[in-house]
Amino acid sequence: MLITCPYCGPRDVSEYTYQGDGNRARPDAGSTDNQAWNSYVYDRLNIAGEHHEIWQHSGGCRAHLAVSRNTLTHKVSAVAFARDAGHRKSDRHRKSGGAA
Amino acid sequence: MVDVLSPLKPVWKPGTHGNTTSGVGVVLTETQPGSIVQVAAWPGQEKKLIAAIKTVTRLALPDGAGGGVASDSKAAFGIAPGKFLIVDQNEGFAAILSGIMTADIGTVTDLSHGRTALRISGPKAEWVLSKFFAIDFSLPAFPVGSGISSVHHDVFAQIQRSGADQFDLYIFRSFARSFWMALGHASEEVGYEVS
Amino acid sequence: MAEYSALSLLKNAFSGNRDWKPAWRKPDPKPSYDVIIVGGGGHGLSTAYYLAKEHGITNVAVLEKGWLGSGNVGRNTTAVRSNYLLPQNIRFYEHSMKMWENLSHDLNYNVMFSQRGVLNIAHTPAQLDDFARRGNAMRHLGADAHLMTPAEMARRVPGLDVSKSARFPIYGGLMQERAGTARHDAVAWGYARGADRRGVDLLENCEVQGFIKDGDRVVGVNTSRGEIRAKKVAVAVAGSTGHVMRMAGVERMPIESHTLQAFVSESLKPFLDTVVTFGMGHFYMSQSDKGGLVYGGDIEGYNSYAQRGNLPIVEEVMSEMLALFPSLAPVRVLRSWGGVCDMSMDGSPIITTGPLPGMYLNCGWCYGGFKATPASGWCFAHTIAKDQPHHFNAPFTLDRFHRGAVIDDKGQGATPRLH
Amino acid sequence: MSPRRIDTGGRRVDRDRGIRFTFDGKPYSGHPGDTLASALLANGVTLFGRSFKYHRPRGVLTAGVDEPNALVTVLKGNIREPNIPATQLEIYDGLTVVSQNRFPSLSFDIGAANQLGGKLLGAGFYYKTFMGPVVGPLKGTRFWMFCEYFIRRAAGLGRAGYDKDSARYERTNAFCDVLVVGSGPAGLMAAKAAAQSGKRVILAELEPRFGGSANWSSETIDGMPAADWAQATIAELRERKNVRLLPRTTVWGYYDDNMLAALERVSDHKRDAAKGEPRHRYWSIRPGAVVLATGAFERPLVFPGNDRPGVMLAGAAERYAAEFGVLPGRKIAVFANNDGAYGTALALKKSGAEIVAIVDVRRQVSEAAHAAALSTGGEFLAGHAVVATEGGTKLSGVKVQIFDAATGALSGDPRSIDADCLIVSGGWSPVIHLASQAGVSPQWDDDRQAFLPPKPTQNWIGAGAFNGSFSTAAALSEGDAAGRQAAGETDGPAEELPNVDAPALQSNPAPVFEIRTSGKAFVDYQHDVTAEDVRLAHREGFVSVEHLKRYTTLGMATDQGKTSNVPGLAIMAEALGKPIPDVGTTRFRAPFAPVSIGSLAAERYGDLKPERLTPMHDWHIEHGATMYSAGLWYRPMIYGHSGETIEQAYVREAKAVREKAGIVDVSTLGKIAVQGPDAAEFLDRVYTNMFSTLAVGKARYGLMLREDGFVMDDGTTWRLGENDFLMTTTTANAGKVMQHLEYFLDVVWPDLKVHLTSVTDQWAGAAIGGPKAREILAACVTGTAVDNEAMPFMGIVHGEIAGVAVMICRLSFSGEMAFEVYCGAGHGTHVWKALLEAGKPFGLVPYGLEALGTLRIEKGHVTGAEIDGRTTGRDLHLDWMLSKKKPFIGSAMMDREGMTAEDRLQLVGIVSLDNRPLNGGGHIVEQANPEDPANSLGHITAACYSPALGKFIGLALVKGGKSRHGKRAFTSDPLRNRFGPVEIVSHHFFDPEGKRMHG
Repeated sequence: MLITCPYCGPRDVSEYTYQGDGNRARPDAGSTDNQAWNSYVYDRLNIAGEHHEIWQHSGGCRAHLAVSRNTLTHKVSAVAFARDAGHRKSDRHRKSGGAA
Repeated sequence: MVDVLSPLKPVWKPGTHGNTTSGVGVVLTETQPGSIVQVAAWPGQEKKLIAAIKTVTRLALPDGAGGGVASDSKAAFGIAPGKFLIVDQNEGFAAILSGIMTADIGTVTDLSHGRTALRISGPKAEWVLSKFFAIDFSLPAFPVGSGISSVHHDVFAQIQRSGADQFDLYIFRSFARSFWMALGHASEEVGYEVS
Repeated sequence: MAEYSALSLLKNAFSGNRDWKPAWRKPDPKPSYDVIIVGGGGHGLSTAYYLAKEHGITNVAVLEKGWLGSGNVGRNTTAVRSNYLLPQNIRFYEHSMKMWENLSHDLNYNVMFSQRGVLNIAHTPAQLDDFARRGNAMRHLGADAHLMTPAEMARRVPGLDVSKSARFPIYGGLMQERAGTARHDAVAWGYARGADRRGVDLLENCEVQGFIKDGDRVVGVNTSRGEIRAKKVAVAVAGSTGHVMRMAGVERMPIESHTLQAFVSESLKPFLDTVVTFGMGHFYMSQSDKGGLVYGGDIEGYNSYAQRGNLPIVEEVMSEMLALFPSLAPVRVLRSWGGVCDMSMDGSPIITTGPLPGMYLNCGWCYGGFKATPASGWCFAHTIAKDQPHHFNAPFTLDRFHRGAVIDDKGQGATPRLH
Repeated sequence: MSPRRIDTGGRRVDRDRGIRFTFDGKPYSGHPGDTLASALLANGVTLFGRSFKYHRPRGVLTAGVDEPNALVTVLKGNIREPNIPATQLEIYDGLTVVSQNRFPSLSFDIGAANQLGGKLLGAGFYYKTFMGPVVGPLKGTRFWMFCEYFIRRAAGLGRAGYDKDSARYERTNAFCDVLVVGSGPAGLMAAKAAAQSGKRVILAELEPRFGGSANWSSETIDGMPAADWAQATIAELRERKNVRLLPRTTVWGYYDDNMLAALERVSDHKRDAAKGEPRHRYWSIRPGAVVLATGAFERPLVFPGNDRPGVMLAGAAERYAAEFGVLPGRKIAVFANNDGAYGTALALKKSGAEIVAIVDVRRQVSEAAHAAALSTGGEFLAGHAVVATEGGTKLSGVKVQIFDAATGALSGDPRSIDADCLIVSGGWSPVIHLASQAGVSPQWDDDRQAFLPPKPTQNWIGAGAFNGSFSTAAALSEGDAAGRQAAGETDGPAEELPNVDAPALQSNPAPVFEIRTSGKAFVDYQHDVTAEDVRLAHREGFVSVEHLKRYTTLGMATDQGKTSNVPGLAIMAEALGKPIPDVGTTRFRAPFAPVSIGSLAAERYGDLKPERLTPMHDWHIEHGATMYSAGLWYRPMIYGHSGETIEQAYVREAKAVREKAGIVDVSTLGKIAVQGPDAAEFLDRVYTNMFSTLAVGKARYGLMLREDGFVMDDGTTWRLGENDFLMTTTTANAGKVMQHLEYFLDVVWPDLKVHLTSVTDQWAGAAIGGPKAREILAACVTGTAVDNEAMPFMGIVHGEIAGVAVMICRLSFSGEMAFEVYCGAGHGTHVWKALLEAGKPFGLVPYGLEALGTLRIEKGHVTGAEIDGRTTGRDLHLDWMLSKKKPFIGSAMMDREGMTAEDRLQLVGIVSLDNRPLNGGGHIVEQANPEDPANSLGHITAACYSPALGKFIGLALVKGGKSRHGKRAFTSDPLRNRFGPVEIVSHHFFDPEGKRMHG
């Protein structure tokens, strides 16, 4: 399998670590919605098909990547830096100080 | 000044080794630069960082992933988004970089003791490195000056091409001896010289 | 249908083997059944068998989208063991082990369960203590386990590198003698034949395409062979659980599908007389009756339904193999394959009523479902028949994750690729 | 003497030189270039091996990688290489080979008695018997295991050795634009076309010689013998810098995203490898495009006695004659369902054989075939079939009968024909294995009676026989087109294609696979699967192709069904009354041909993992440390004095720490630089306790949970500057913690300005502790005071030791007044030695992990044995660290019912009451019952002899936890037969108030 890191270019899967399902939304840090937390930690869509997931280029630039990959064919259709991919949307963990 | 102890000391065997019937395929050495420093910019501050590096090192880093440049005494190359490895023959370069790096640009991390710098050169350098890394080492794919981060199983490596057939590898110090032995082993086939 | 025996073999040999009958019928689906089991793998077939045998429920259909046993029962590395750490797992798998010990008789089908032992190899004193903790846990629940010294291990496993110069020298091992291997396909076929003989309809090439609901209640399935209704619909489709449950309207499950590769070497004369596992990585190996070394390692580590792996794991597995058995370098690997595993969030299975009314669920076997086949079917049949779990499977609920009552034998947390 | 060396042919062998080798101890000679098969045939040998189940005598069927019969074991000293096809084994001087699966000898094998069992041992017989008695000593699994013992010894092929293989195996990565697999006419043209475009090309050929079928074809290309054309083309390619030629290289796997795996047999054909030269090299190749020019395998026909030595595939016979100058027989009969074998017959006649008969299942053959048949001089028997073979372990003749290809009916009287060799052709199966691995199922073609590759799902292009284009002219033009396409060329061919002079023979076969009459007719030679076995599977309902395969073992032998798959399917299809494609075909799996395990393990072979060494490693070794492997690291376990046991050594070391001072290497602790304006905020989120309130120049102990609320790791984090923290982790979890932090920073909180860098290797660390520790520091540290004022508990100072900058933090794991001294790793040994030197007058000793463990058990500090991934902060009595003022990773999940339940295991101390050692991993019970251990309450996580307390103590995780303090229980450790009373106490055994470390 080959994943094209936006920084390092195409690299073999052996350089990457799978960091799991990218479809999960982390509740707000202070949320007491147990159901939301449980679902975030344990429940998975587990798509047979196009799957959004997080990989780390652990054997390269170490950036986390938001990857779209087909779980039936292993074909990767899109890669972006996870930090740009909006996975944080639901997390409103307020900084205690400093700028947002 | 107290000497820095090389992790390779007990296994450092200068001379030629392996199958040298058709010459020496590669030369292996430890370059022991005085400073190996990581500088990292906050997102959006990369250009300022590159400018700051130029001020101190006079190395003009090209824009773009993995871009790098090397002179006799200094080298710099990109290792990750916004991150660069700066190498200088003299000690204490981290302090100099810290002096010019303001908190709004990024951070400086001294790795001078934490990384061991190995050099492999010679006509078979690409061939030997190909045994370790799933990287296309051919010149068009990996031009002189540029750098990459890669891994040989548990051994993480940052590699800069410092010549047409010369590569500098920065390896975690604790793994350096193991990796050095492996490098020698892989070079036996083509004959190698340690110097 | 005739009993199998040495005598029946002889009689049939005289008639040129022309009188053997099909091992199971190939019936057409009926419009409705008391129980439908979705999934004709090992667990589905054994569930059907025990529904009929233990509970007298014979108006049962097993629905298989391909050929019987085409799932992981036909793709695993055949180890049978109960050497777990946590009491919930030990109780369940030890129950399974006891069933294995009489399975060939019970099924009148030789599943070739060979109690050649499973040896876990420890490489540090701390790891050996860890294994002792596990072995002691087993002993306190009636399972067998004992420790072995490197010298004893060298005698039992002649090719094992017990030298001090090994990268990870061997300090000892945990042996479960009653553990071993079985012929995986025979288990599927034995249960299929046993269920069929008790009247269960085994419907091959019958793919479930949707669930029929009455309100919330599941009352049947739409299949490639038509609509089939049932009082109870049980799902045992490990590997495809996410996909099938989605058809029933359950979007998320505490499960990910991952591919596990397995390997077999060319046939060799007897080399390895037990099952061994490596302590400094993830590797296990046994030798089949045919002589092939059957072995495997870790899952690929990313979601996949492809039944196909990649090279990094291949290399990892082979390296670990040679770390234990350096003489096997010139031996050749003959074949590799991949199976899709239901990796649950704590490494333990789910056998439960629900999650919808009229539905029963058996899934989350990670890569250890084969050894559970008898107990899984037995417990699932009990759960379906009585509408409540047996105490052996009572801990294996679906809600245990949310309750924080996980059964995490490896201590890895909700990271299925690490189980 | 049937087979023999002849004067003609033999391009591949060097007749001027001789090679001596032995087979089953008997000396033979051959020539360089010979395979074992060709050399033994040249010596008149026809018996090569024994089959798997019935131990039937077998000869050589093929000349290549598809060989099912002639498998041998190569001996190199004590190293055994079993199951090597004689057809692929190149001989060299001194080669020692033995036959397999026979006892006592190849010509007389007791196992052949299995044939008497014949009908009893049909497919799947073992499922129906061996269950044994239901009662008595052989009940349960005993009887089966008794039988299994003998079955195992009869099964298997070659024997593996037990001695470590000293050969070298290597792995390499390659990148190219075009990978061409196979170097027959199609592959050569493809490589040439791609090379001319200037692209990087790799041409892989599994045989030692490039050229494929051109090497044995009697056709001409561009007016020269095909073999000469091939060698000229190869010579041209060899000159090109952009082409890499890989002979003896089997491309065996096609993985995701155009990743191909290949095995190069670098020095198997040599007596001795050159220095550093591997035996095998595993290539992992990532090409832009692949040209699959892998050719086709010839299929045998299924008829009674088709396995007798002397029966050979037609193409193989032609190869032996042309490439090796070896005629497989003197009087050769031909049996075919297509024209291809006619050309072979002509070639063999030209080489000096007598063609006694050509038997063809077809009543009508093409004119060209008819003419060829006549010119061989042999009897031409169209509309006939071979119905039996005659002879013992060597063919002496064949029986033929009139055959109706449409109905399969035989008529007339069988008639014998004398022959010492029967060559057979049942049509051709394209070698589509790699394409199929790449994720597609093949498609049946009626004309060719074969599976053809469908449209690719990866970037490959097929050419030649792979596509079912069996003529050389088609191979050349398809190869050229494929090569240009793979190289991205859009123009037409640059030059004219070579012209081919070939006989007008058609290789499309008649749809006849089996001659059905009495007698064992083999489909899968190696596994002894007969046509009757396939029909038995049908009768018993094992009709799906996977059931067929699994029930009969068809196609599961070392050749993986290369010659048997299609005939087996055809017989099942006939039984089912369905067309062949409706029966299906099994998915081809890697590897295409067996691959040495050594090659796949290559780069790590003999050294599974790299060694990770601390800066002071060599000092430890020089000073008698016994090293302990901790993950990849090595750490001193004890520094034993001569005559000391491990226990004596650690007790001495631990005592020294409590009484004077000790020093331990802590360089393996994970160290992460956490830098940036949001570093403190980040730490507040990842630790359960507060770090934003930590003053610069101070350190704090921190606890981390996983997202699910269980404890993940602990360690101290030092605030070196406002925006600059140094986090330490446990040795074992360093990598995991780093990834955990990186994940949150990248994925969850990308708005935080924090950089994380692993600095584990930057720092050497030494912990020095004990009543004398401060005095020792005072004696060697310059540039800073080390008194209580300069260095309060958890205070950090910067100074120098022996001219080296150091950073010192006053923190304690041992419970003593203690300090961690950090310096640049390259100065680690220097500082370590200076500390020891300064400590000499104070009785400072180095101590190892055992003493460290003892000291921490005495203090009740937790490590990985307690933080085992299943414990909560409360289980470990670390509730006080769980901040209520802020959310942190795991805070939302840590209070769920299962994690606060009454019956959870909780940390306690235990003291041995019988004054005997306790064992880690022993369990705790209320009443010990050695006969029937039961009712475990928990287990001991760590145990030691405490010199401070003079007792054997331990830490344990026990149900009820604190409520059991002061109560008596038992350790129950049946695995080590250790049972005895213990008292459950607080885990804080020693100095619970911490007076000693606070000074």
